[in-house]
Amino acid sequence: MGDTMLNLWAALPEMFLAVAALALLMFGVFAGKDKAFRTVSWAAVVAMLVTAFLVIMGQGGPAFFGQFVADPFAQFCKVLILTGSALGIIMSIRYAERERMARFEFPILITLATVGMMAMVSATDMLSLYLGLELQSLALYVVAAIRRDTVRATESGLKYFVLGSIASGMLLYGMSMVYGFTGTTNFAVLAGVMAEGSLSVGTLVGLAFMFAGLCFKVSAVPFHMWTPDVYEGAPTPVTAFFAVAPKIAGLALFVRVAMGPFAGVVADWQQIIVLISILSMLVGAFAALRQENIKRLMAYSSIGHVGFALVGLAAGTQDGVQAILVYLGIYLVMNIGTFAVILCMRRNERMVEDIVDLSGLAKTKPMMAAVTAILMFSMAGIPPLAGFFGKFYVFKAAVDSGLITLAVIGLVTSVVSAYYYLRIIKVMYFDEPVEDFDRNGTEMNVIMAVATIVMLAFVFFPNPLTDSAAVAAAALFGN
Amino acid sequence: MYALIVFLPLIASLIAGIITLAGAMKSVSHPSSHDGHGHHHGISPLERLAQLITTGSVLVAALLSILAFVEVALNGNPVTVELFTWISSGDFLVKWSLRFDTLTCVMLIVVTGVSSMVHVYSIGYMSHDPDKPRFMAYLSLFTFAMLMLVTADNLIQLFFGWEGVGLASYLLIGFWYSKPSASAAAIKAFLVNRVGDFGFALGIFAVYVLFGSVEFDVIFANAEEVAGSTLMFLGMEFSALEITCFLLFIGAMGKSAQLGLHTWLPDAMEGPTPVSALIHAATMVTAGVFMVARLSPIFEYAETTLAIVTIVGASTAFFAATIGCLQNDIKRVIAYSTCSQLGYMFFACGVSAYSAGVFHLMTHGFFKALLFLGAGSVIHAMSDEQDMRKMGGIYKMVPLTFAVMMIGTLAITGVPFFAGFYSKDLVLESAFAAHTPVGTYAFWAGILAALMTSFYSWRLIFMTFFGAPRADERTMAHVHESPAVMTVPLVILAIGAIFAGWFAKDWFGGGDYEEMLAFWNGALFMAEGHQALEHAHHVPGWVKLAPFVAMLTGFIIAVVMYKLVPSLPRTLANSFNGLYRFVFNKWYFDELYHAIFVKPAFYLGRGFWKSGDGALIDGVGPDGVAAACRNIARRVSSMQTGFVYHYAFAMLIGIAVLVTFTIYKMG
Amino acid sequence: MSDWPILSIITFLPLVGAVFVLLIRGEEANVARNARWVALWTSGFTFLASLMLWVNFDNSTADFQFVEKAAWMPGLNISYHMGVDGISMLFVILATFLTPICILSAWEAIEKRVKEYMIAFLILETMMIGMFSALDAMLFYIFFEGVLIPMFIIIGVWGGQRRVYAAFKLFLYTLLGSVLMLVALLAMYFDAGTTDIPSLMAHDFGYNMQLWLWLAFFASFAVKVPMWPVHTWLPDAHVEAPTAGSVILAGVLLKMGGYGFLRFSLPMMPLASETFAPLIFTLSIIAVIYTSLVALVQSDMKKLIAYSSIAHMGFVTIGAFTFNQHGIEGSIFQMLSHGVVSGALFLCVGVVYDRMHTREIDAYGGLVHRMPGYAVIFMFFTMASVGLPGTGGFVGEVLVLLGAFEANTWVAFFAATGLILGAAYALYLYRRIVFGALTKENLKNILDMNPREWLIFAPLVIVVIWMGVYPVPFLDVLHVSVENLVNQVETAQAAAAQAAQLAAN
Amino acid sequence: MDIGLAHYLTVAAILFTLGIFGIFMNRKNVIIIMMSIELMLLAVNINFVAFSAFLGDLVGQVFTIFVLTVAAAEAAIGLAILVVYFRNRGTIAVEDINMMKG
Amino acid sequence: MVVQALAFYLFASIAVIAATLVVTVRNPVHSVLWLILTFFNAAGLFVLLGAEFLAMLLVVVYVGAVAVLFLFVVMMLDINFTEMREGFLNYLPIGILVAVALFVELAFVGATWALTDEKVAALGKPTPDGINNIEALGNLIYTDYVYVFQASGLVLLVAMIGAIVLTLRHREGVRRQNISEQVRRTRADTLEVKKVPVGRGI
Repeated sequence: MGDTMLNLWAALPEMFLAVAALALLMFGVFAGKDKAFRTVSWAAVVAMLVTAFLVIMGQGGPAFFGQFVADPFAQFCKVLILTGSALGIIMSIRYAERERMARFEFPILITLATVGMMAMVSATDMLSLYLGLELQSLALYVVAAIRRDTVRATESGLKYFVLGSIASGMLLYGMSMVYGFTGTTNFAVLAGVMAEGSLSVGTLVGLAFMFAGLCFKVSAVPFHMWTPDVYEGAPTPVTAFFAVAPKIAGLALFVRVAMGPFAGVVADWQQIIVLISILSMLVGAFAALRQENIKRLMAYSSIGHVGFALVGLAAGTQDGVQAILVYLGIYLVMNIGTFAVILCMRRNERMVEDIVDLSGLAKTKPMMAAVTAILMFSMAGIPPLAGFFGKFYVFKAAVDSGLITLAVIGLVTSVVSAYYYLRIIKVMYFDEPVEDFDRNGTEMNVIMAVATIVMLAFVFFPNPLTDSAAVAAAALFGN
Repeated sequence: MYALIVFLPLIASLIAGIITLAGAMKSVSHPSSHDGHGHHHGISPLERLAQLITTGSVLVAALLSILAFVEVALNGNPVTVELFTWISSGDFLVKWSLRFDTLTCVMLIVVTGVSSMVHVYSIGYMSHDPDKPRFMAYLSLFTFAMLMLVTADNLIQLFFGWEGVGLASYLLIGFWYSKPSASAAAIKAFLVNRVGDFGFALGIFAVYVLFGSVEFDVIFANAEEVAGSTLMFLGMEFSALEITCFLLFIGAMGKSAQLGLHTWLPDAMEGPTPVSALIHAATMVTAGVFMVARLSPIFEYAETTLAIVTIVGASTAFFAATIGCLQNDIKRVIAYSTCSQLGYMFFACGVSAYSAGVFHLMTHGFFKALLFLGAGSVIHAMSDEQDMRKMGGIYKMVPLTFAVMMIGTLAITGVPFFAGFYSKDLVLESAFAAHTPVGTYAFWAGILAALMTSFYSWRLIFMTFFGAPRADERTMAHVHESPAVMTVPLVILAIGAIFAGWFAKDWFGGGDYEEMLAFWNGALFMAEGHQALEHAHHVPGWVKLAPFVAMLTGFIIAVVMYKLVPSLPRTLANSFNGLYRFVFNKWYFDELYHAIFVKPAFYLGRGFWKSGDGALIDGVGPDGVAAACRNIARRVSSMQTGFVYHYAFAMLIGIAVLVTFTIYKMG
Repeated sequence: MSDWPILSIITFLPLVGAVFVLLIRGEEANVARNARWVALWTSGFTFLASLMLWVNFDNSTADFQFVEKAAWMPGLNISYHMGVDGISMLFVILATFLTPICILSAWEAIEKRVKEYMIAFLILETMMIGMFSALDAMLFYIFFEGVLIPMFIIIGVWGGQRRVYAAFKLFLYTLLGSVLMLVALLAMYFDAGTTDIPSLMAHDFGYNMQLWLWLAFFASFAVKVPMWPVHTWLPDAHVEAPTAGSVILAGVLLKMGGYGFLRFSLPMMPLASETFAPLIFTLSIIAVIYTSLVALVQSDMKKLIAYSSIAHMGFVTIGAFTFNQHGIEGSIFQMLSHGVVSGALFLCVGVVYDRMHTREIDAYGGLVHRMPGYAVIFMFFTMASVGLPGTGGFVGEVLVLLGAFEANTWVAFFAATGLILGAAYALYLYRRIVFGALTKENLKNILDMNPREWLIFAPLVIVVIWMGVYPVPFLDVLHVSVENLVNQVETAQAAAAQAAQLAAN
Repeated sequence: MDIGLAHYLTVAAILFTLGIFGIFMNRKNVIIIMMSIELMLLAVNINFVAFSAFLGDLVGQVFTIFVLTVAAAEAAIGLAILVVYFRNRGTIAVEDINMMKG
Repeated sequence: MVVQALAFYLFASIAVIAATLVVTVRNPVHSVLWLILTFFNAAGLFVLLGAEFLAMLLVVVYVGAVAVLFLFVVMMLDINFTEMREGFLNYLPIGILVAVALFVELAFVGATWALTDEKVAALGKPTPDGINNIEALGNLIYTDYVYVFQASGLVLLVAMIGAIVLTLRHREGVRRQNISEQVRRTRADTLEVKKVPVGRGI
């Protein structure tokens, strides 16, 4: 089965971005190497925006003989991914120049990783899924270690690579099992097989392996161990990028796999997701309590957020998918805003990363402190800020599916995690100021402002995001 | 007119209050404008104004009260003045309304009469005090609250007055706020009263539950109907009216300082003497008696409770008298005497001789106010000395005071034809005539109390006015008669103490029974078969004689001990040391309460706070959870070792668990 | 006029004010001054506007009034639905009434970061008003929890020594309760398909479900009220909060729990409420006695008043669960009067705290010599707190106790001990602070209240007396709504009893 | 006896397990871990090829081709990262790679 | 059949033994060499399964490229063979437990074919008749899987960029020949003639 059409138009955005990456690579090589960094970066941003435009305008539909689909679900996720990537690049420009990281390959690698992510969320075959995933992963391994002169960056790259490879191995092993026990790699066909109801142990074990691999990509417990180290070691803008785009792509892929071919057997894998979700939320909440490094804290925070998002997946319903998408949208903005703040933590021309470095920010930089506070309250999920609605959606989906215990555990962990978000606010507002930070870059201020406005305004205008998420979720369920 | 009686004092009080505040704030902000001493003697126009307004308004109220008495009691035209709705919630409707019936008017006379006298007296008595307007404001406030109490048309409004007088009492006892003992006494008074109010409030609720209303008219009209029903209270089934009346009586006990809840009254003597006269002798403390009388229509159906009232009243009469015999503080003697007299009133009510109780209330109001004010005059003369052991031999220096004190003593001891004679005899005869065991008990307790009353009253006179002066030279040199502003009220009250009994005895049952009923015009109710008052006239002769004999005996003992053989008291005290100490220390009530209520309250409070809130709730709750979270966090963080093989290990264990779980579920 | 979305205006007016304050720039002193004035005017206007609610309120209907409904999240069938009935309307006014007073009380006490302070208060006001007028459970929840944000900041930034601990305790404690409520809300939403409060009230939840829902809501409201044994956040929060924060906390925020019981637990889970009423009674009685005793031994005056608040709120919860009109009306009335009285008491503490910067009771004594005006005001509110007839506290207490007596005499009996204990700690406090000789050197030059402080207390005094002497206007607002509530509960309970009987036969 | 699918799967499982075992029992250096990963991938490939043969479907083999391709790319990047790490740290002993933890 | 079975057991056992040695020998160079042996035998298994092209690919890519790369890196880094450190054995029991458990489970899953399926899990021939393996694969890869093929190109590109970004260094101080510059050199650029007054010095 599977579609027999090539339908190149559907993949236009991906092709465009890939070609753009190649072109920029050429340009970079010939235009004097790293002097072209800034140009290449902005060009990559523009390319991503164009791609996003193409995604939105694109006609979509299946393509490449069942390997690829550009449905509203993919569109939704791609827009988020492209936004995340573009902002990641923008935030890195100034940083890279200051920290002698300004290598033109950097934006190109990000662009290629983005292509990989787009391929992931559009994949409708295990093979295309795998290739997309690896395209992304390989680029990310390199990006993590791109500050090759520092031990931390290279160590994080190494850890990321080693563990990522193991995860790939697991994913592949799972795929091979699923392939072997069902006879196909195509999602649509798989869904048909599942519908027949003859689910073998092999398929399920394969699915468990696949989930393990996917869990690694989204850093869900217990496949999360790389996250804090990589987040801490990687250059900050890279961490910012890691925290949003790949995570969104990974979760989208997770949803695509779980709710695509395996939607028919939700009951068989639901408990696995519930378990992983609970563990993620717990680790995300508790491990972060002791962190002093804000990047590391954000790592645990992201683990917790993944746990919350997985609650929506555990629901195994269309509402659940919609909830995840809403969650991801809000998560994207929240995290970008927060990392913009972290990137502004610069004192005497040096980056500082400890939470105590924020002391008394409310006095030295009141607006920035207010922005951070709003973002942190949002992260903690306090209404009326946007972060609350993400949680609301996923837990609503969970309760609707009868997963009350999960919802209770999740919300209780959110209280625990509220502590460390509050702690940041406490440091900024209640403690005495230390030295002021250096002046912020304009782009950072803009990003922070926009993120804050989104956090505040979501309560008034939730519909653009929720509606499009609804459309996207419906697409995944074929209606 | 009727409303004016009640509200004039309130208005006056507010004005005086504003004057007080203005004056106080001015003196604080301009401390240099006067020195401490100069201030004490001078009186500013504003202060004078406050005195005049308050005194004037209460005097007007007193005159109006007489008019009201004539109209309501003598002409038999009870009036109810409805003001406006106070509380309404479902069927629970409470109105502000003033009820004027005979009982109210009798009380009005007592309250406004004594109050106006005390107001006038205070102008003189407090002339050395810097806080004159404040004092006057409090007095007027008290008068207002007391008037609200006696004119209440429903139980809630009664409670308003009840608490209002409590507040005023609190303020006045603690008037000299710099004295820690005064503040402590004030709080004690308030709190002990609150204990009574606790019962009172529950009683009110029970009334509402039974009658669906707290209006007196509704209650009285339906009392008989409800009499048979039962009420579940604290898991036990009681006769409805018994338990209700019992609860209400607890309130009365608190306010009227009956046995058990009496401890505040002697301490209340920390207040200025006019306060003691007004509140702690003539009016407020009698509120309990008033309440029982007012609620006679329901008490009448509560036999057991009436018996309790009788027993409590009689016991108090006896018990307080014993203590009164040994006190050395002149005011405390009178205070215990008050306590004892209140006991009389209660057991009168307890045997359904409400009229007798109210009669004694009224006469007592006069002679006790007189005694207190006289004592105040003595204290004034003795340069604020209250210990009788440091007095003596001043009767010539303060003849008028001595005279009125003598009149008061004659009245309280029940010397024939003085006010107390009529009322006390009526009370005792009624008790006997009840022909019930409790009535008999009350009678004998009353006789004994009368004996002791006589003893301690004369003891007071002897110690204060006769014998060799025991005060120092300087004090003796200063002994002087009080100014007219103080003595005139004394004289007026003395007239009351002499003639009130004779004048009013027919209304209160001392004469014709039918005439009494006509006078009360239904304000008091006596059930069929409760004919103690009616039978009081037909008691054996020895019963009628007994009080007189007791009085005489008491007098003789007093003469012997304090006039003829001054060493006898000491000898007796030594030979009956245990008993002496027991009684001298007021039967150890204060110590007992301190040990079983006050100390445990603080101990428990501290325990709940430190161990309960601090160690247990916070320790297990928020702080404990927080510590547990930190602990978990430490463990979780320590799992993040930084070693890549540990991370891989975690992943592999994870996948192993997942696979095992999956296979387990499938198989 | 009636076409205006008056509730929205009242709710969001403070927010608009907050935005204005945010926009103030310039020299620090000017900013502070302008911020104060803008905040005062905004909250003043809001108060006046909220009076329109009362003026136009129809006492004869139990329906929600001033209803506004607009699409908000149509996908979820959640709408922006606002409205008030007799139960909630007065709380709105309580909030708008206390806010200007709080702002005024902070006029001089808050010297640093005035702008932020005013913004926090105005946002807080919006949240409070919104919470009381929300007719959609979701909207309610947003406002309910949103309150935490400004409160956290207020305590943490302008609080006392242990402000961090207190702020965290407040935040996390109440958040923990709230999230359980969120689960319950979601479960109700799942069951009823809507979050519309009137619809939820009409919806029949199964008995077992009611039990769970009730417990979840209880977790939230009990913490907010606060009930024993989840009360320990309150003394800490009160002690550390700045004066105005304590006022709002005691005055309005505690009422959110009581209001929640009346708005959610009773009408939506009547059977569970009946089942759990003994639990509520027990905890409330423990609260009344236990916290009163604890209050007795406090050495910190704010803490003492904080504990007294817990005891008073014990009356509120008792009243709410008597299921009769007296109890419930008493409960609401008690909340209103406690809101004013305890707020005023905290202001009283604030007056001396502003001068001496200590809350230790032992540091005071004999203030009456230097501060006669203060002594009068403090005495007045002490007596109101004690529940002296003629003050607002009395009416509420009497109605609650009456309702309790009708429901269960044990409850009334033990609750009434609060009358004694309440008087004990209140008078004891007053005695130690105001009475006695003036011996402390540093108190000898303390100044009496200034005109601004008089201005703060004047309306409070008036309201307390008004509520005590002529509470009819307040009670009239309640009657029909409370009657309706009682009927709802009774009907449900009767129906369940009947069903049980049928099943038994 | 016939050599069936199960035999190949078992071989693959053994190799996979050995790969796993090698990863966390190894303290010597990271390269061994990478080789272990290669073993895991090899196991996957054997799986795919065996299934492909069993199913009579070439997709498994196609998959294997790409796995091989990616594995090669992965090895290149992995070794590159390893080299830069070694340059910075002077060691690739597994025990030494723990700058960041907690 | 017997030959096939023997071949299978030969290849399989050698592969397994070699793989065991890969992870157990101390010397990394030896490890790489054992890895190569594993690959060779796996290629043998591939042949048995009828995947000739893949077998060749495995040898070429893995043995020829990957393993050599490993060897190269191992030698380049000149890692001194440290003794196994303390604590190694702490994890051995649980490690073995996890590994064995996992293996049992995987084997169980594989065995479900042999045990439960009625169809004999016999191996067929994936390559359609008439064309050889490589041709059949080519037909698939360049048509149905063109998307994946392109993507794999990008993956390799990323790998290339990555490797270059990470390892390529322009070392300071290394002199490189620049011919055009050398050619363009004139005398005037390099020589300056100064007049030096007598006896003064420069």
